[in-house]
Amino acid sequence: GRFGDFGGRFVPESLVPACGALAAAFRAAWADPLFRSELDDLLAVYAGRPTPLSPARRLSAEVGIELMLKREDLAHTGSHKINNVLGQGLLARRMGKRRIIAETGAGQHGVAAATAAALLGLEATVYMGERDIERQQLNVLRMTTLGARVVPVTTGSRTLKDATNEAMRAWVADVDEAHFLLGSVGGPHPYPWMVRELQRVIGDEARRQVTRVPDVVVACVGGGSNAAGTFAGFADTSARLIGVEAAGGAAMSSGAPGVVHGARSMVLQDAEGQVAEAASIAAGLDYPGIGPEHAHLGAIGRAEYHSVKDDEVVAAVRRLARTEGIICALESAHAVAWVLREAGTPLLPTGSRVVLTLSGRGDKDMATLGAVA
Amino acid sequence: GRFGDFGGRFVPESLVPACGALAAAFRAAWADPLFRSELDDLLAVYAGRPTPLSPARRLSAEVGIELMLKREDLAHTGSHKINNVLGQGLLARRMGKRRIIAETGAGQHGVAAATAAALLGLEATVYMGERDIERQQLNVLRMTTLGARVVPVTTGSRTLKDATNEAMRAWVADVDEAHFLLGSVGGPHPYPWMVRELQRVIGDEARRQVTRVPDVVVACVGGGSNAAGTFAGFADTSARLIGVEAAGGAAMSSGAPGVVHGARSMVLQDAEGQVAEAASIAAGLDYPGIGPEHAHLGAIGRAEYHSVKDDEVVAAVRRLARTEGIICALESAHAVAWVLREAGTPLLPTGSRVVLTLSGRGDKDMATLGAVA
Amino acid sequence: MTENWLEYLFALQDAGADAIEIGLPFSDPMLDGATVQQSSDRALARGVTVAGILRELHDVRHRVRVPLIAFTYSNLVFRPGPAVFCRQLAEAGLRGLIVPDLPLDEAGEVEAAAAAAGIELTLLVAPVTTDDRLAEIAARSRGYLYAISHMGTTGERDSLASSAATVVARIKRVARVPVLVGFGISGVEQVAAAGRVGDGVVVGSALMRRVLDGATPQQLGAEVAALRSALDASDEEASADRTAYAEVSGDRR
Amino acid sequence: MTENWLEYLFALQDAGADAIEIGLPFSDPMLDGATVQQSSDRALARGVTVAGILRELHDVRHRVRVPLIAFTYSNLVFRPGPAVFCRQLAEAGLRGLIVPDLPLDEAGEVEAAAAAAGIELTLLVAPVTTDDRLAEIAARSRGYLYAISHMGTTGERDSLASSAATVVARIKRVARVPVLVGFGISGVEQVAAAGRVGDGVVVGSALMRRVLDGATPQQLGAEVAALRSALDASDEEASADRTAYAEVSGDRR
Repeated sequence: GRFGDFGGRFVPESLVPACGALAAAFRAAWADPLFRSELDDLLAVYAGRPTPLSPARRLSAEVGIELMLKREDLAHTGSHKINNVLGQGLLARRMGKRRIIAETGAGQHGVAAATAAALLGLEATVYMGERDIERQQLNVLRMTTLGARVVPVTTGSRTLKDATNEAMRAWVADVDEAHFLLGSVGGPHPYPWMVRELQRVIGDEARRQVTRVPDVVVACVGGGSNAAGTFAGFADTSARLIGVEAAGGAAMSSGAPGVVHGARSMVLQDAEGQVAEAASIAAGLDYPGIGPEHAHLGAIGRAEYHSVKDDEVVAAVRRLARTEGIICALESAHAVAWVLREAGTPLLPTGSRVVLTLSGRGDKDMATLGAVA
Repeated sequence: GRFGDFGGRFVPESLVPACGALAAAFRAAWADPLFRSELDDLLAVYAGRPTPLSPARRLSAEVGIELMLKREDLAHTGSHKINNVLGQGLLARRMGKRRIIAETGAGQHGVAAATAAALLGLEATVYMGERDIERQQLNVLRMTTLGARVVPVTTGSRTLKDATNEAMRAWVADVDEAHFLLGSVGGPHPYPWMVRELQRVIGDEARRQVTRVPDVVVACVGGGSNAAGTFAGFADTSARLIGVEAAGGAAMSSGAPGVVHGARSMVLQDAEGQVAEAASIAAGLDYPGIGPEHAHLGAIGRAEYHSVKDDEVVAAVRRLARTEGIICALESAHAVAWVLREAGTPLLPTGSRVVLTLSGRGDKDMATLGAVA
Repeated sequence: MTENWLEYLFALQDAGADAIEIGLPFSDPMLDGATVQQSSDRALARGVTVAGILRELHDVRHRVRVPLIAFTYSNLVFRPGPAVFCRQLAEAGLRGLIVPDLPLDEAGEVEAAAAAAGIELTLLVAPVTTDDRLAEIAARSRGYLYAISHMGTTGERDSLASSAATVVARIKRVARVPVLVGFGISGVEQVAAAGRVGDGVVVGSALMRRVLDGATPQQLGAEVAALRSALDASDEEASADRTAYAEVSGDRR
Repeated sequence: MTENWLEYLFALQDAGADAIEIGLPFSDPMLDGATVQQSSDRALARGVTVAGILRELHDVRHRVRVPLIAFTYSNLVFRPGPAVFCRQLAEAGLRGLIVPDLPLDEAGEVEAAAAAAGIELTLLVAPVTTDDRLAEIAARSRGYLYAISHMGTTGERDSLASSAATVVARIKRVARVPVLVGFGISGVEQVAAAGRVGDGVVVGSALMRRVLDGATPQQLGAEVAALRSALDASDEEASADRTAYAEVSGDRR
């Protein structure tokens, strides 16, 4: 739960015992071969793991690097979020919880959480900002079809940040029966650690799938769970680790240390500490914070964090679609956009071998993309 | 190309040489280990094969059978259609074609064809009925994002049947440069044979994934490519093979032998031979014909064909979503609906072991489903 | 337009058409362009049936002085069965049958049925047809040989495809029956050009579009007379007799 | 409402509040219910700042006769740094500080800074707090101990949670400072009930909603006076002194 100066457990006293119990339960489960094998089995026969590592042959030739795509877009529900929810779902059941509470931005985590709940026979309540509900109608319909209750959040910026506040409030009120199924590597301990461990399957698989260690490993970062999981597989290698943020939600480049949603990390905020509203075309990156481990990796220089703008992201989705036949999520396209912008520069020299995690597929973004056509 | 009394090559003289060349090219490619390994590689590292065979534990317990789901919904682009298009795409490139022409109903084949074209550097033109364009906006946006040209078809019923006519007309006009990338197991020889061979990976994988031969193998049938591919893996076993049609497009139950789109098969038609318009909530099954091999399997009694109604299908999507966390396509839900209706009856006795192919995912159908809420 | 399609037929006959093609409307005219598709859709939507067309032709058969040739798709032949279908054609006074989606390889049963009913089954040749196939088609086609002038569907085009001359020349080397040139021919210039290479010219969509646009039987007759003149003029330049072959919208009005 | 929040403060003071909580608005008030969220959103949207609130309090500090306690979230403390922040509070005349998302385990740095600046850092106890933690919280909390009456956010409820009595009883066994009962208490009956178990009652959202609904300082003062009476009445039934502790919307007007 502590990553250098970052992390911690800044929660109301009402949640302290629950966080402690969760940490203990996860530690025990993670060390339990039966739990691990049940999770591994679900990841394989239900979620479709391992996901492929696809060589992007045409795009590589065009930009002069060797680009390999870790295909989380092929995982069940369409993103890496399924890895985390299956783990936490099994854990919730093991802890005797009756229901789960989740927050969601783009809706990918909400869909994944609703999916895990349906699979495991748990009730699901998903908090989602009113603004995100408007721009991610498809995912709202998916969640309700899966039997989840989607609660619109009308406070603040009406996006992920506020949905997270509301989910934590809901957890306080039902801490015995409910598991708070947090979707990213933020929040109080044990979440940043637990979610990273549940997502490290991305990086561990990719590490096994490459023939030799890549020069660069790149992933998009909002809260940063797909990046954290990817980086975990390459942390002990010579690969450079690159996180790509939305220019309008770049907690690493434009933020300052702060405490939001239970952890100390980098946060977009004003001089007094009021949290700023992020602004990104990708609802999943429209978040002013970042997971504390990323803040730490950035502080110690193990990972670099860059940002790209909305128009670069839209162009990246289209270019990847037309060269590789893969429509990735706007979130994932941030990593692609960085590669397209930097290929051939000192940041990403010609000939570099790059593993890039495509965190999710872009079906959910077609309306957004259509509107900027 | 001949399946008993069915199949053949009822095409204009202008297309006869092209069909012949295609048959020869596919025969040669299919026997060429290099072609096979290139295709197998794409299926694995690009399309995400093998797809899992997921035990549907909660639904099985509820209905008293042992249900296993072959998860084509997890394949790249969201349906089994990718298997066929990658094979035909490689073949088109091998034959020196510059572009592909495709027809599409629900848009799944169109998206898959556009995907293969992008991946392989071919141009793509997709014909789609105006009515289907209206109800499958998401897939239209996906196709254009992939760089394909989508041509609305305004004749006849403005659905798949008419899109197929139009695609064949377009092929006649550009038979040297274009490959007609047909999406199902219909059309003139070699299509029904070629597409079944390209789809048999579904059944072959499932056969390897089951511990013993199931009692029943069930799949939805429009043109019937996912069913044909699934059945191919179990044809030489004792498993009963069940195809499930839409009640409003039940060529097997309600049709008569006829010649449409280049093959003799079962066709919904009037007494003089005018082809009827199908009517199904699932655009991909909204087709008055069926692949000739199915007509043959039905005629000789090797496979059984049943039909389900739209309301059973909608209920099946929802029930599967709430018990297993899988939102399947309306097409695939026909197979689920049949299982739900018949489980415990003499058609599907309690305790039966059932392999059911989920041909695709339901994201594309959320708007349709929302409208019947 | 609905009730008087037979008037168009007689107007064509009076204007000098040497043979008239009777299109029997099909729901899925795979080889036809937009004009025929629309016309077929409308006719079927109005309740036009094959049986009705044949009955009306039967009723006027004593006034018909030129060969009538049915043009339709395989399914309408196979649904009643080739034998029944060909007998129905013969009873209605038709002379021939053209089925564009019935290539040589699938034609056996219909050929036999046609022969038995006294119907000439005319086969089609495309620019891409190989010499071997051409020889067999020429041997088996009855009444005429139909040269598909270009790779594409029916429907008007700006000029006669260059492929037309080539394919017709190849056909004529082996043909034992007159060679008609069709697919997308319109206007006096194209008719004349087609007439110079073939033994006859099929003008289908161009005339049908005039009917769809509201031409009266008299106006259509005048058009065909003009085409007939153009064809006769081309005849003077060339060596063989020419046939004006017009398609009428029994099906496609 | 914007300009006169200090009038509410003095109205509360005049109505008999024993201490007044000054909410410093935060963009993400994780533990607050809808009333405080709305109020915070509006205040921030209007440009209210912590610096502004503290400056205004500083200007009137000679008129304040009751303890003022700041209530806000960790980020507002850590952003300037706990030492700077606590000094600013002290300079504005505040006596205490409550940070609901700063549990014992994370409180060390703020505790030290508060002590150094002469600010009492009051810690919170929840119904789920274990005995071990409770002992440590009781040992380290300054000024008061804040008993969270129920598991949930701030905001009015229909009745006092049954958990309130239990948690307060547990706290009082180890408390060395007065125990305030808060979270969701409103109306004379609940205040009286809470007063019977604790040493004081925090009434926050209920008063704030009255302000949001348009109550004048005088009207609010009358409400608090009524609550004060109820509390005093409950006092007569019980044994200990009671404290009426009202929250004012410096932040949340």
